[in-house]
Amino acid sequence: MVEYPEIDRYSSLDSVMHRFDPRAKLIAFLILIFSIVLLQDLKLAFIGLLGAILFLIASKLPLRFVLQHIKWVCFFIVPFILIMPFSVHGTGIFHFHGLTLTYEGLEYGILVAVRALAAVIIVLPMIATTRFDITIKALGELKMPNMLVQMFMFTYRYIFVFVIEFQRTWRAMVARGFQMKTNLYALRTIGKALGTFFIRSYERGDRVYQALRARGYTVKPKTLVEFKMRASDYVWTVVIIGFAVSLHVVPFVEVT
Amino acid sequence: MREAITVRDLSYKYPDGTKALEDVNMEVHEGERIAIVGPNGAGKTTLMLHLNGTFRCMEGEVELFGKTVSKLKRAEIVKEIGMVFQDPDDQLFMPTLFDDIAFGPINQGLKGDEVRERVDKAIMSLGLSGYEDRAPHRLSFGEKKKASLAAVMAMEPRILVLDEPTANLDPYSRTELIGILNELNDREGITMVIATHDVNAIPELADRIYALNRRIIETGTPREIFFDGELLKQNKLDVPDVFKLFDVMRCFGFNCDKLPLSLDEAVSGLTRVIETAGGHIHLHIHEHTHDEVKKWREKYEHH
Amino acid sequence: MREAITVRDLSYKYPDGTKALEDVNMEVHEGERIAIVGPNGAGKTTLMLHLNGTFRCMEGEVELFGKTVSKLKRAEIVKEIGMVFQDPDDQLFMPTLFDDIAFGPINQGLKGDEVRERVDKAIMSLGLSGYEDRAPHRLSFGEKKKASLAAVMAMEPRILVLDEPTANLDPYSRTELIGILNELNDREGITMVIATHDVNAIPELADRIYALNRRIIETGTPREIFFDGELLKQNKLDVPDVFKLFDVMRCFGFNCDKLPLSLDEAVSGLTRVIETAGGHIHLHIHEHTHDEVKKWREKYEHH
Amino acid sequence: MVHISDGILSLPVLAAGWAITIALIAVALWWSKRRGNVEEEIPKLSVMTAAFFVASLIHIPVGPTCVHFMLNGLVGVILGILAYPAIFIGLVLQAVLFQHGGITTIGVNTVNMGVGALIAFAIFRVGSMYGSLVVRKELSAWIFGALAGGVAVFLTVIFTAVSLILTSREAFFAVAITLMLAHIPIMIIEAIVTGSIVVFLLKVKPELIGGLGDDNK
Ligand SMILES: Nc1ncnc2c1ncn2[C@@H]1O[C@H](COP(=O)(O)OP(=O)(O)OP(=O)(O)O)[C@@H](O)[C@H]1O
Ligand SMILES: Nc1ncnc2c1ncn2[C@@H]1O[C@H](COP(=O)(O)OP(=O)(O)OP(=O)(O)O)[C@@H](O)[C@H]1O
Ligand SMILES: [Mg+2]
Ligand SMILES: [Mg+2]
Repeated sequence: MVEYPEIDRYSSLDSVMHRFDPRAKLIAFLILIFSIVLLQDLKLAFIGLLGAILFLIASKLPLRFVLQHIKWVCFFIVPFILIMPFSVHGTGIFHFHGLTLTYEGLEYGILVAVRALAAVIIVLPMIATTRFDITIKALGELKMPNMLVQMFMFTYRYIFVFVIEFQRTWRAMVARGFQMKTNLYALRTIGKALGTFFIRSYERGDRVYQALRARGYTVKPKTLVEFKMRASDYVWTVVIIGFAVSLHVVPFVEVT
Repeated sequence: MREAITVRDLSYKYPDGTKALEDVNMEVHEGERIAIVGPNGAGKTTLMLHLNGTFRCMEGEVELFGKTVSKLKRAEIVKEIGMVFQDPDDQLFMPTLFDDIAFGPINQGLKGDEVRERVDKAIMSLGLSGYEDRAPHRLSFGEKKKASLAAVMAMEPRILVLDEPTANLDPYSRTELIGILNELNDREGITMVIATHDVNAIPELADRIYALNRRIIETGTPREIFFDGELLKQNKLDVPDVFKLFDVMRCFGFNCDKLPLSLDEAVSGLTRVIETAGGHIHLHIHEHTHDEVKKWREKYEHH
Repeated sequence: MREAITVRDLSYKYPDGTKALEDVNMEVHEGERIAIVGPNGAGKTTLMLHLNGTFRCMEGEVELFGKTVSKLKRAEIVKEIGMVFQDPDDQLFMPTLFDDIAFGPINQGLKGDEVRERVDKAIMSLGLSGYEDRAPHRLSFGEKKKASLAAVMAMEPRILVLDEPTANLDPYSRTELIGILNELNDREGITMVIATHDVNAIPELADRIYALNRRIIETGTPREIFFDGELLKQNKLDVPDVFKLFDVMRCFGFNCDKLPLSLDEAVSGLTRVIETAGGHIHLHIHEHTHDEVKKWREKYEHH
Repeated sequence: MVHISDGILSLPVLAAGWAITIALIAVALWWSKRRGNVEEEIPKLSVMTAAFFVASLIHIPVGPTCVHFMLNGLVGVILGILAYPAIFIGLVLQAVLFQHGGITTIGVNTVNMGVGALIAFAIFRVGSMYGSLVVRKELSAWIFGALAGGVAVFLTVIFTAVSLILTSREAFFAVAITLMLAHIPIMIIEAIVTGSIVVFLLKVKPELIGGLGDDNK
């Protein structure tokens, strides 16, 4: 019914990406993602995608895991690729019941798809190679406001509690003969079950707050972390950011 | 006697790779009361979720009254087997108790009057009248526990599966619940499968025990299981206090053929032993008493 | 002896009008182990939430080591009193065990190395080494329970308040937990207040009992409370099985000055009685035995 | 579907999304700091955010495909202004944990869903205040709950379409129209579900409705 987030399932493997300092990793790859999504040239986008794949390979994440995590984007991109070639004006390649498939449309569609794919691929070496709680701490080290960091921590933790809780409720409903169909009865039942679920979550929120207070909670303190940049971290940071920048600068230099 | 439940070579692995069950085999006769015992994480809950078809069998199979669960329709399974989960909050999901108890019968396709009849009957037999319009989250824990039982009973299943029914209850509510369950078994012949850590309740609640620790370790009557010191120790199981006490009294020369499992049994056992000995017995410290007590202590000690 | 906790005339009403506490008075000495018993909904959890200042006293007051809680700063309360909640999921709010245990010390303003030292110590004393980087949702229930205790211990409070620490644990983990708590009390002199339904654990866990049912019904040593048949019956309380059993043995002429509360006490009591009687005692059925047994049954029967 | 992924939107749209989102989060947090006790709200808000996150993972079969709940209307009705940071946290986690929606587009996606939530909150607030004068309280709650749920989805879809069209009218117009049509059933489902949840909450735990940390609850 609902699935578990398991993005850091393979964070205990060993690879250059796993050893990369989480703060530098976040910064460098974020810059790369922004750089790639802003590319306008199909050739450069392909080079970006190639780079992304190389970083992914360097992270040694299993293929099955990778495919599972990029399939959603692929679904999302399909309508764009199917519709855009017909809606963009330009040189027609193919006519079909009054619709014209254009070269420009096809090119734009592919550009969008390649950028999207490259970006989502980079997310994997960026996020899946570090335990997610450490990623959140890295965000804190990078000066994200402490309130938000704490909200990420607590939310992340309680997602698991609630997935398990909701799975149990769902099983109890099925065990009493409930079947999910798209009719009014089923929807209203889901509504009521969700209502109960939210009430319980709200009450849990109260109890969590009490428990936090009992341990002297104030919004201020941070978690205990020790990040240390090593020489190799600097090298990787320079390589990735250099690649990101050159995607935009090199073609410009060539032209002039 | 017919088999109500048959489990054959059942294995189960959670998606994250945790092996929860391995080669589980189990047979429950109609009208029997079965306790499943085992340490935290032994797979009790996982096994129960297979019995009512919530988890599809990946390896092995489960049969209810001779029919394979995976081939039955949801509606058919639900008619045979009702499940009461560990945490009552997980299964009271409707705004009022009435709605909640009516939920199952409505899903079974019953009509207004029949539903109402079923609900009334379940409410009566659990002593919940007057609570119909209460919201579940305003009930006490013991009441919630009873409500979740009522909700399942309203579906009139032939098998009842209960996950730790006595946990978190105060002693009074616990005694009451045990009484209700035994009455159901007695009066309506409902088959019961109960997972529990409450060893002191087992003698009153079960005819037979399955000791589970990922695989089935052993099965037998409570007496047989509780007698097997090695088994208990290796599987972190425990024994009712009364049983332990009478066991130690044997070191003092108390001659009991059958160690009692509950207080009632203890009293009648004591009476019988004294009566057969002519109204009068001795307890004494003999030369081996201290050694025997030491052995006894080792037998039940967990550390 | 100093008073660790003093509760004076405490009353509390929930916003929806439920009266949870009325005129509660309580005194806990330093180093004492107190059990709070009472049926579901008696107000145990509510009382505990007043002890550490989570709920402001509306009527009456709570003092910790002579200082009024409502006038203390949060940081000061936290140094005195640590609370372990009923559901470990409510209190493990960080993504890993290490972070969770470190959370309290960090809030106390400790620095890196001190924090790490505290965490290591807590992890060691609860036998959780190797679990530091685990996410709470991958722990078994018993492990979560120990983790939540470790998280509170790392703050080194002088008073420990525990809400149903043994519920849902398997017998082995339960014995282990009881051992850990007693060692803490022994070695570090930590004062303990424990709410529980687990009567069989009370003799091993508490020096004194408070019986609560919205108001304080009675206080006394476990022996005193368990002897008061009327009190038990009116407040739906229960007594350890061992105690009941030795009580019934008196009907058969067993002459025990002090009814035992735990198995250990039972064995040593039995030995002592037999030894003082010259190594040899009688049990017999006399003319009043059956009447006495009947009375005994009524005394403990809940229905 | 409405979480736009990376690689589609243009720089100005992305930048505008981030700017609006950062501003609105700052306003919401500042407002809650001024209004109440942040220390109390952070844990409660986080727990509720996790609950909504999990609820939005539920899929419902519609014809041959599945849809997910969005629930932004409900988030608005329950959390009030704090719905905005809650949705932000939820979307960041969806993007990094499940790759639903992109990284660069988090700003835009938060605007698309969050503004819908805020407007749903306003609709429900005002609506149920006057609505209960005309019809039964429960009916009024159902109508405005459903309206809030439906409108929130509607606005999210419209905003999403607008962000596409602002990027390139020519390229994305057809896609945007398809997107809107595809969401009509989802809008109806959300309206029904939100309506029943709101009625339920009002009956069982009324203090949950109308904005976390709000004084007048
Ligand atoms: N959703 C899950 N994903 C992965 N592992 C799981 C999941 N649920 C349970 N497990 C693991 O499967 C094993 C069996 O769990 P199960 O809940 O069946 O135990 P149990 O006997 O009911 O324990 P308890 O007495 O604590 O209720 C445990 O090791 C547990 O950690
Ligand atoms: N948030 C709340 N709002 C209203 N009433 C409440 C709330 N929490 C508890 N109560 C009521 O206050 C009374 C005391 O509750 P409390 O949780 O203190 O009982 P308890 O002794 O801990 O019970 P248990 O053994 O079941 O844990 C009960 O009648 C309960 O229904
Ligand atoms: Mg279980
Ligand atoms: Mg309690």
